[in-house]
Amino acid sequence: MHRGKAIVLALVGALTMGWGCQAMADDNAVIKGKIVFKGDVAKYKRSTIKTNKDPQCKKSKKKIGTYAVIFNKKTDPITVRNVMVYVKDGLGDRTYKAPDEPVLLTQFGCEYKPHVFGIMAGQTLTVKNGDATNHNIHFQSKVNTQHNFTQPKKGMTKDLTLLKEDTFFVKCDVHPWMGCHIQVFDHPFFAVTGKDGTFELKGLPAGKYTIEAFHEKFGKMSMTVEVASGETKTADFTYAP
Amino acid sequence: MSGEHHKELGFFRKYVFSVDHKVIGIQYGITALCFLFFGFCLIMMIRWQLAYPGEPMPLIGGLLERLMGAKWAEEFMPGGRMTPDFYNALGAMHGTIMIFLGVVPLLVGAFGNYVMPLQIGAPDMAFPKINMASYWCFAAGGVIMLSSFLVPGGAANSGWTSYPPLSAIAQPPAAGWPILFSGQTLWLVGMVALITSSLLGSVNFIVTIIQLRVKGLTMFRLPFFVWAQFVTSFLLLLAFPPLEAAGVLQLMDRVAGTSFFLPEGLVVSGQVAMVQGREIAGGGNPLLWQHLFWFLAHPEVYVLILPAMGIVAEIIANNTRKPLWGYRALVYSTVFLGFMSFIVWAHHMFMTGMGTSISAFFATTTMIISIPSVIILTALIISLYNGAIRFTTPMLFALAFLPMFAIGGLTGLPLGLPVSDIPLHDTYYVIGHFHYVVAPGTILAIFGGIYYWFPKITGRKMNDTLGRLHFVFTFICMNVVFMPMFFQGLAGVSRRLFDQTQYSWGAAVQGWTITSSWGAWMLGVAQIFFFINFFWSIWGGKKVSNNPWEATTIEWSAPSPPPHGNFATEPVVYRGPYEYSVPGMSKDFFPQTAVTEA
Amino acid sequence: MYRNLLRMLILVIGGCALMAIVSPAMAQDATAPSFDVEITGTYGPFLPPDVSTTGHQSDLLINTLHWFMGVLFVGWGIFFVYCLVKFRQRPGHKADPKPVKAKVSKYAEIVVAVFEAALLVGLSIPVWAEVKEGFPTEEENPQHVRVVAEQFAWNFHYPGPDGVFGRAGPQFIDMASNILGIDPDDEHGADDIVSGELHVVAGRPVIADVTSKDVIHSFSIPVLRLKQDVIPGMRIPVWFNTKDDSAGNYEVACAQLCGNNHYSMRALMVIHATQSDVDAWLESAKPEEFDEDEFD
Amino acid sequence: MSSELLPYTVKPHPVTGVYSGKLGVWLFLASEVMLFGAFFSAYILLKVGAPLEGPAHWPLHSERHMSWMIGGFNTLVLIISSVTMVMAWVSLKSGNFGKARMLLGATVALAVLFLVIKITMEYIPHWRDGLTTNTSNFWGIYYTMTGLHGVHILGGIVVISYFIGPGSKLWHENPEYYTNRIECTGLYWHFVDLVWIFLFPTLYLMS
Repeated sequence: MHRGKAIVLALVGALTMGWGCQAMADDNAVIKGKIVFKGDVAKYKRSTIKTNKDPQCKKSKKKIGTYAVIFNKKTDPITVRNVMVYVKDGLGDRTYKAPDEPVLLTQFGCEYKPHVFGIMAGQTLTVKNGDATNHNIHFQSKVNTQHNFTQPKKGMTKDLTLLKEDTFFVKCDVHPWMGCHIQVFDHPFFAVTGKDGTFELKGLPAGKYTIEAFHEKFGKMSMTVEVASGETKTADFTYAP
Repeated sequence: MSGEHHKELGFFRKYVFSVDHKVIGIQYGITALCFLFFGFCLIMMIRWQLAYPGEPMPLIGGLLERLMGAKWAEEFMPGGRMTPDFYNALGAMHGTIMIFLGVVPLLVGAFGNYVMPLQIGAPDMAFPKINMASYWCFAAGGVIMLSSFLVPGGAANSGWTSYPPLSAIAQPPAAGWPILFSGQTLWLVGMVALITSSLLGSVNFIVTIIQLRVKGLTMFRLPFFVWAQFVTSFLLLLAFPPLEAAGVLQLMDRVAGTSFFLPEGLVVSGQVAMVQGREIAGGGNPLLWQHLFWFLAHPEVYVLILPAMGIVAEIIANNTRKPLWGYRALVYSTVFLGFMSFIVWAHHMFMTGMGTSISAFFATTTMIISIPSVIILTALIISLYNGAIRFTTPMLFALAFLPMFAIGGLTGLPLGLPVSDIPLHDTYYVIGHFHYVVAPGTILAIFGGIYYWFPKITGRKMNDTLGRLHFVFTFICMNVVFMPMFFQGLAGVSRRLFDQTQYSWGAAVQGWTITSSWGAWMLGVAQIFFFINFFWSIWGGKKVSNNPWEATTIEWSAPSPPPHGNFATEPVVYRGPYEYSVPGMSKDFFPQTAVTEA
Repeated sequence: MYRNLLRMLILVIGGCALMAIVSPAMAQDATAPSFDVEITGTYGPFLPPDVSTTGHQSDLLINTLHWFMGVLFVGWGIFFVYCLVKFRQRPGHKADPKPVKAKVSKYAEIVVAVFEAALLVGLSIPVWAEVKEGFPTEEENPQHVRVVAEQFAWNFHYPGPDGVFGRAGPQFIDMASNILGIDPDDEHGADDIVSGELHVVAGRPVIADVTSKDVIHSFSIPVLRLKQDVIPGMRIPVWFNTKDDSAGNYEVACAQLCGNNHYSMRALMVIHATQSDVDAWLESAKPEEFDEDEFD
Repeated sequence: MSSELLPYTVKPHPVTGVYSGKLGVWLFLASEVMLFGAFFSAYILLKVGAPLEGPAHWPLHSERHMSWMIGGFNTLVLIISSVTMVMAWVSLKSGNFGKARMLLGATVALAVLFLVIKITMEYIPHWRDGLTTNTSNFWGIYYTMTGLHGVHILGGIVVISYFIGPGSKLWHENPEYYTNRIECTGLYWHFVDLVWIFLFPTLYLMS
């Protein structure tokens, strides 16, 4: 338990944006890897979303595309973006305090930024409207309150806290194409793949973990990884639909 | 009911849990006036958003933040600007409060309870304890409704009509809150309490009118007000249960996961067959609610207007110093109106995909029901002919009722014919139409009734100067509020729009909206005359005799205020209700209870 | 009493005038509708422009009714004011309790009833039958479109060149790429076009099937005098035709409270002068590939 | 409350021929008819409009797992309770309070038996079998209507128990008044039975 508390202290001191933490010397195991795609890339073409329902969308951003499947075609092998990787099991009964920094969810160009993200239970989520139009934010949460509110003006913000572990989709009912994916954790060990398709879970205590990858189209995948103190291990996932 | 107590009742039994119809009537009156004012405050807030969409509300915004706390303000009025959800909640609650907690309890609960037993010479209502239960059910329903403003997500915001599926999917309870604690669910629970209240009340009214009339008071010697209450009670008795059934069904949809009003293949916000985070089977019918709802809500319209006509008839007969013209025609029209009101409900649903034959049927019944309304109005106007009209304060309100109700009734015609209803349905034209019936119509009648019976209730008269000022400003402002709505409606502006300037036809008539809003705020200011007059007159008004208006009906032969049991000796009735200006008499009124000219 | 009446009259008129002067001064510039294009036609406090071939009938009914109401109201009003003045209480004047034999009122009521019946049978019922059930035949070459309402958007589904709508089901719905849930394996659906705008041709009748995904909406186009509640679980066909010279941009509204953003549930209807304009627009509305390198 | 009873509380009105309570109960029952009428109309509308297949379809008679035996037995229980109720009133009319009290007790016992059977032999097993309110609208309206009827039974139990217990004092003060009240309760009780007699074939027998 002592170690757990130490981690908490360290987290409180130095956590930024939920992931990435300056851990103490003996809590610095790292699991990293990439999300590889094997299959027919052409089957999952992105297409442009017609935003002409609301001319204000184009004023912020000229063109937006479908978001469900995004590949990083320049990496080798081809990797997948917007995959949430997180520790599913193995932390025991350690508890972690949520960082003070809020997570920012922006609506810009009638698109959510970021599209997939994690947040810790109790951490503040700031929802911001960056468009000169009316947005509606509809949480399809299962455990947490199903917030459903409107931000009619540019620059409006609203702070929320999500209190329990949950996985859900957020939608804008005014611009039906807008959606983003939120996962609420009670620990800070989660990451989302970006343009290079890699992830890194830092500052883990030594132990045996089940880590899971989640993609909104390709689904869930998990594997077990054991790390010793200070060790860095690689865990690559491959989606082959 | 068997209590043979001679001892003085304690404070609670006398004023709070009283079984005396007069105390209950006053309780109803005060509570309902408070609700009426509260409902009016809600609409004054709405009018700000309508006139100046998206602008922070001056004064009130800050005041509410103080009053309700920063958290509440952050959810409903961030920065003093109301959110669309809050706007919808205000609209829905304005309708509900005004109808179910304001006007009906005033007309039936307050005037009916206080005046009706006196007018039939009864010592009390037939079931005094049930009368008390009726009031407390009403109060409980009101408290439940109001408490919904405090739960997360706010009060019910699916319109006062609560059409499912919207009302079934709206406002899932917040995490950690019991399932009943969401605005719409509380609305339904509150409605069930209110329906129970009106059921108890209406049984009591009918039994009282049938059983407890004094000797000599035949049905055709009843004052028209009593007839109006009688028909109203039947409407309440028979029309409300279907809404109770509908309310229970919707409650099940919200709480128990049924899908009575939820069809198959529902996709809410991209989620298939998921409502409030719960999977549903589907297979229901959204129109079922509308049928059950309007089966109540159309008779409800007559519940709102008949007692008001009763009040106006009383005041007109008294102040023209002559009998009502066509008393029997009035009574028959009222009864016919009551019957017909049960078979016109679907004219609220012309736009739901109705075929020619069904729409023709309901259009026909609607046209038929307009005839008795025309007869009643005509009879009341002709009653003025050959009279000696006294312009007393209550008479001013009663007279104003006539043209206002005429506007309200006439503008119902284009809405009752399906074809002209197409462009006007669900626009401000509808709002203008029924507000002309209920606000400048019924509410003016209510004010008239308060000025008229105030001397009976307190033994004092309300101040005439203040009363006249109140009348003039109320009358002007009402018209400034509601007349522009017809133009907005013709222009095509839908009701319940958070920001009508989004549409070009809405932006074009925004000036009218602003006029209307200013009218509403002025109307609020004009009520100051009434408040001052009302409270000052209770203690400081001019003391008057038992029969200050020189009226004929029985209530004026009782002392003011009437003691427990109402009449010292049981009155006996010798003649009809409006024996004014009988030829050959020295006085121009001949009370129902007088044996000969005193 | 006269003086009192006079004083009151002055107050009434003065008050009204004051309000009328003050309130528009408080007016702000109304926010202009936010479409890229200019909305055609001028709008004001009376009925909006009518671009449909059937709308003049409901306008006729509305206008007739308002004249009728006006006559009745003025008639009542004159009698009312006459009574107030003539029969006011004053020294030497007494009420006469004998009921007047009012033949006029009886005749007036009969006239009202007959007039209402005439409007109902002569105008309302046949026009309703035409507007709601008189669908154009296939010879008249109507344009078919599906209208799918949802919180808070109108989706218009065009069948594409093959003229057949693709099969749709809730299980195929993807809010970003397949908002109506068109079966990707159905060949008829491949050329279908889904858009948030309604594009029609002047003078060509349109048959629209309206449905809803979630709650009750109301498909309302005031310039066409068209309104139809959209009930989930029901497919209701409506039809309309536009005047030959009606080309322009108009608004489609939702007229039934459907949730918090009901007020922003608005769509653009474009009436084109020729069919080729519509075809060109349909071509431009086809889905296109998104090149992430260019836009990310 | 004045020291005297209101007129026609006990004795019938010379013109209408009924005492006030009886008229009140009849009016109340008229309102109840509208309430259950609305539910039956809703039942018919939902049944007619239900999808023909899929999970939400209206279950066929054979799919309902409802035993007409249990329902029929319960019908019998309620009919007998109606009879005991009438007999109680008749005994009061002839001045036999002891017997009436016993018969009222029997009525309550039968009502409780009805609820026990309904809950233990139908609700609980059905719910365990996964036939819940959101299985389909048939089950939804089944639970709603029988539940509402159950609430009415419960109300009857409370009222009759009151007249057996604390309310029976009235018999010694004003026997006619007490008898009237039992008559009114009886009217209500027959109505509740009548509702069940409509519910039973609708839910158990019709396919």
